[in-house]
Amino acid sequence: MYSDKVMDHFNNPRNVGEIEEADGTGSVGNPDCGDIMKLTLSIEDNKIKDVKFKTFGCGAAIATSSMVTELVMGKNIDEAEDISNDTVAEALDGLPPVKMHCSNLAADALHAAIKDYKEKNN
Amino acid sequence: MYSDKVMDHFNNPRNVGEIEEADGTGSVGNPDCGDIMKLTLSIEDNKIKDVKFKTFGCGAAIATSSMVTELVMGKNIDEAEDISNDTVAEALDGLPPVKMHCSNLAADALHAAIKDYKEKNN
Amino acid sequence: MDKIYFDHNATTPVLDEVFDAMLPYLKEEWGNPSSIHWAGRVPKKAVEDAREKVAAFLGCSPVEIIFTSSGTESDNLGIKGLAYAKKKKGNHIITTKVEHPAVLKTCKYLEKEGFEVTYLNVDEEGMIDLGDLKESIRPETILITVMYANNETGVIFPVEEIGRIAKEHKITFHTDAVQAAGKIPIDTSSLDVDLLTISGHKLYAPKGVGALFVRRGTRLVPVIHGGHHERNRRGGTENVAGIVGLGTACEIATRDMEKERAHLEKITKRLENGIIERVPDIHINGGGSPRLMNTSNISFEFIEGESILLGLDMHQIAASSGSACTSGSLEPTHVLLAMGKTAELSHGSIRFSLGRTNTVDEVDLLIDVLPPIVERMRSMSPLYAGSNEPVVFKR
Amino acid sequence: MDKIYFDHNATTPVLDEVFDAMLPYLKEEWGNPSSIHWAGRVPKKAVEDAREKVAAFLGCSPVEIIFTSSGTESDNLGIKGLAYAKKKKGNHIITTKVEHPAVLKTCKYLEKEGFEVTYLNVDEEGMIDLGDLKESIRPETILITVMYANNETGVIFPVEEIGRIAKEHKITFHTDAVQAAGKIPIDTSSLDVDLLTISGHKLYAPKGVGALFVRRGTRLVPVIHGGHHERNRRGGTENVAGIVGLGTACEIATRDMEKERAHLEKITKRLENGIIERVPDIHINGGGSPRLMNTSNISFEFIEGESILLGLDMHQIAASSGSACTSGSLEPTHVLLAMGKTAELSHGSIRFSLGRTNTVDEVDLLIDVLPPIVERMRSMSPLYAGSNEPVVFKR
Ligand SMILES: Cc1ncc(COP(=O)(O)O)c(C=O)c1O
Ligand SMILES: Cc1ncc(COP(=O)(O)O)c(C=O)c1O
Repeated sequence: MYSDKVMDHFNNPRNVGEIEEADGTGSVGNPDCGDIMKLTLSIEDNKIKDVKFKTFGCGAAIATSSMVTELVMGKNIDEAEDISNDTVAEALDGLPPVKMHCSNLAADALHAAIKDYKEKNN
Repeated sequence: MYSDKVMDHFNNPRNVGEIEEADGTGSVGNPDCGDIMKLTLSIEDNKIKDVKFKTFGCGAAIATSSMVTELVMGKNIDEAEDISNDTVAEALDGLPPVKMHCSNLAADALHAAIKDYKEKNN
Repeated sequence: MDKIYFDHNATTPVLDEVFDAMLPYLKEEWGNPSSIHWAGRVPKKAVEDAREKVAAFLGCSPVEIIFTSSGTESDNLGIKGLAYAKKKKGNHIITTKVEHPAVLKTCKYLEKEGFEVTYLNVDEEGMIDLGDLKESIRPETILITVMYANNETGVIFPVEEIGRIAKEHKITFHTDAVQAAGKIPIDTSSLDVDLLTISGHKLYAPKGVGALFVRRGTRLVPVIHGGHHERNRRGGTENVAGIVGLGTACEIATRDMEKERAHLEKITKRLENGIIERVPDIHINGGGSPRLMNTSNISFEFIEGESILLGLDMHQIAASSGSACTSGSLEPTHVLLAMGKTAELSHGSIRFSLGRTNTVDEVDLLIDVLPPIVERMRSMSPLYAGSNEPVVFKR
Repeated sequence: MDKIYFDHNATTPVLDEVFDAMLPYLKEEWGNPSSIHWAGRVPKKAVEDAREKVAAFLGCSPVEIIFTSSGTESDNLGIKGLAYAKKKKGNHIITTKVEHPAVLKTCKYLEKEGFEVTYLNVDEEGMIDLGDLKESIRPETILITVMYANNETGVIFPVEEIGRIAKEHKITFHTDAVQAAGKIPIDTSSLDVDLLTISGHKLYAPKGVGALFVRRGTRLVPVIHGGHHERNRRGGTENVAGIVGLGTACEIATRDMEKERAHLEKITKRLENGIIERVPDIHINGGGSPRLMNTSNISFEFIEGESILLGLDMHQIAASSGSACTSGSLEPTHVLLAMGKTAELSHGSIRFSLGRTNTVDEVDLLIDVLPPIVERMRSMSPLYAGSNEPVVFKR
């Protein structure tokens, strides 16, 4: 069902956890759909210094969370904002069709965290 | 599908043919149903001296025709009148259910022939 | 004495190649294709591979194939599914008098449910008239369902033209291709057909599996409601082994069709011509129409079909008959009656339908044993001219 | 590493004995049971023998058995067939919220067609209330359809009492016994049930075959219209091999049931108790109700079912989940939601359903590997209490 890349990220998820006193926090999803992601950022000079996630969800949800942290680590905010859910799915060599919409929220969590950071620093 | 007895009568039908100048003739059935029987009798002193049949129809129709001629040969008319389609089917060790009504007309042909005889001799 | 089977339009053997392909799915790969764990993976892939093979066979995309349990179910889904989906647009359906019961009984049912059905006549050669078809079209016509080839006579209908007419009038076109599939090429990509039925056991796959081609964009109300199988259009855990069998059979049919056609054409012609030469008072039903090259339907005057079949059965030869006595109904075959044949001739019809393993020798044996059987039955028949006083019925 | 299968409510392997019985009908005996010649005789007898075996298994007469292509089709035929046959008498149907989609989707469809359906609630243990049932009966109620045992939780419904209530009110009673069949004894002769569904692939027969018990005198409108098969109630050439497989599986189930029940009860208890002992924050769904002895449905707080299944799959262990992500739908299982569980708990449920070949060793392996998987998933969960700042959603 899942690509090898998805299974790799599911089995060895990168950057699990929560950054204490994060510069930005994004929580998306809801329990009815079975996917909840919380992403925390540490940002310095507009650059993402650190990123961590916690996810309640299926294999795709966990893998996309892990993948998005890998994609944005070290990027500056503008670049990170360009990342979409599709970018994440592509980076994982695709997701099963049924997962494309419901479990592919990691970029949303990222954007929510960046928004949170911007609001705090306005 | 058919009992051995039916197949025996189908393969070796008894008394096939037509009695010329028959004392009684009975024709029953109709082509829509796919079964037509013609039975001819030669009668002396109220006794069936000879009986012959011709039948257009399926295996059951041919076997019942043959069987009824065997059953009545030598019988007197009263006895012959007691023979029903069920008697014929039983004598053949039964017929498939679907054949019980459509192809089991031989006794009807017999009764028609007896009736014909009685009318002629009244 | 070897058994001889001339009844391939009734059913076909499962080819060894087909059986071999199915085997794993009755043994180690028994998982449910809906399962996400290891047990489901191989069966799921097998179903999708089979879908690709069926799609290749019919010239369509795999998403246009729905697997069902039979040709009958496919016909029901195609016809009822479309009728209910379009009932707001209209309630009129056009079909023919010579369809298989899977279509006719479905249409009869829809009549009870408020639909109106036109049953097109056929001529004495079993062919419909396209003029009739056009005239029967109404503004409220939502569906035309006309078979690709007739199961009893083998007559091939002009589905290309029918499709063109249907398309012109924006009417959905379903065709029951159960008998055509595997015998003549079918290409949905060049036909204006929206729904097309095939059945496994008529093309060397097992019984219990069929498929329906559903052109993209054609909406159907399911006939069997349930889980998310077959893109929500047919509930029920998939008959994986059967589906794999159908896929493999379609692959083989694609591969072997040309060779088989030539062979079947040759031996079927030999059979028909042999009978014509040796048995008087017969009629080749549909002989004046384009026919499937494997089917020869012959009426023998004065005698009844089942009794001929029983005679052939003594020689271990299997064929079938339009006789009511062989069908569980009380009516002789509606197909020959629709062609204007009398009840006697309908009752007295035999269908020989040949298949890939039949040989010239088998055909020659038939031609030898059949004439005396017919002769014997005629000698017993009260309708036969040789009879003293043939029975004549008023109609 | 050996594969371990704890998903027998999804499907079961085909037993060797069953396969061996089917084999001839995929090989030399491929004839059509409707054929009157030699090729049809053995298949026809095989279908009728199978019918007798299924009838013996269910305590009824062979004429009361209709073969279909699946449990789903049987449910459709029982429910729609009865509803349409009785629609002049009334338009109200009673069912439960926890039926299989084969029943629920059929009822939803009938609602669109003008029928009214009452969906009975279940309590937090997955059990219906007979008082509710009685209160929901109306003069126009024509059908009660309540499953024998639930596929997700294993909860066994009081079909005896339901039957009695139905009979008192002269209402037809259908029960979906797909999960009960083969696990607990079913005896239609002592139950007031009119229609009862079983499915082959849940009791060690192949996929693609099911049956419907139809008590004598119960009128049904066919769902699949066609030829004279199954006493005019289900058209389509019979899946002979599948039917033979179902017959043999029923014979084996009758023979082995007592022994298997004891074995399954023992190992399923061991599994459930083992998990209870080793994993905190879990819920045994339906644990307070009578349950099938092979089914244990457990919700793991804070985590989602599919991810647990993937973790188990790494160990080649197969089970299933009420997670939406495993079903092709977007909703978590309706069964647990109906029991009042939160969406999280429904998403986080795993169903272990054991079968005849499972062993104590397999159970012990599961009990060893499961706790670390749960622990790992929880450590990643934003809902877990161990989390700094657990996410709380307003509902
Ligand atoms: C309770 C119940 N009813 C009906 C079905 C459907 O049976 P089938 O898979 O044979 O269509 C199933 C299984 O999926 C089931 O568990
Ligand atoms: C033309 C035609 N349509 C439909 C069917 C029904 O197919 P099945 O036997 O798979 O139900 C048949 C065969 O019986 C057929 O010949």
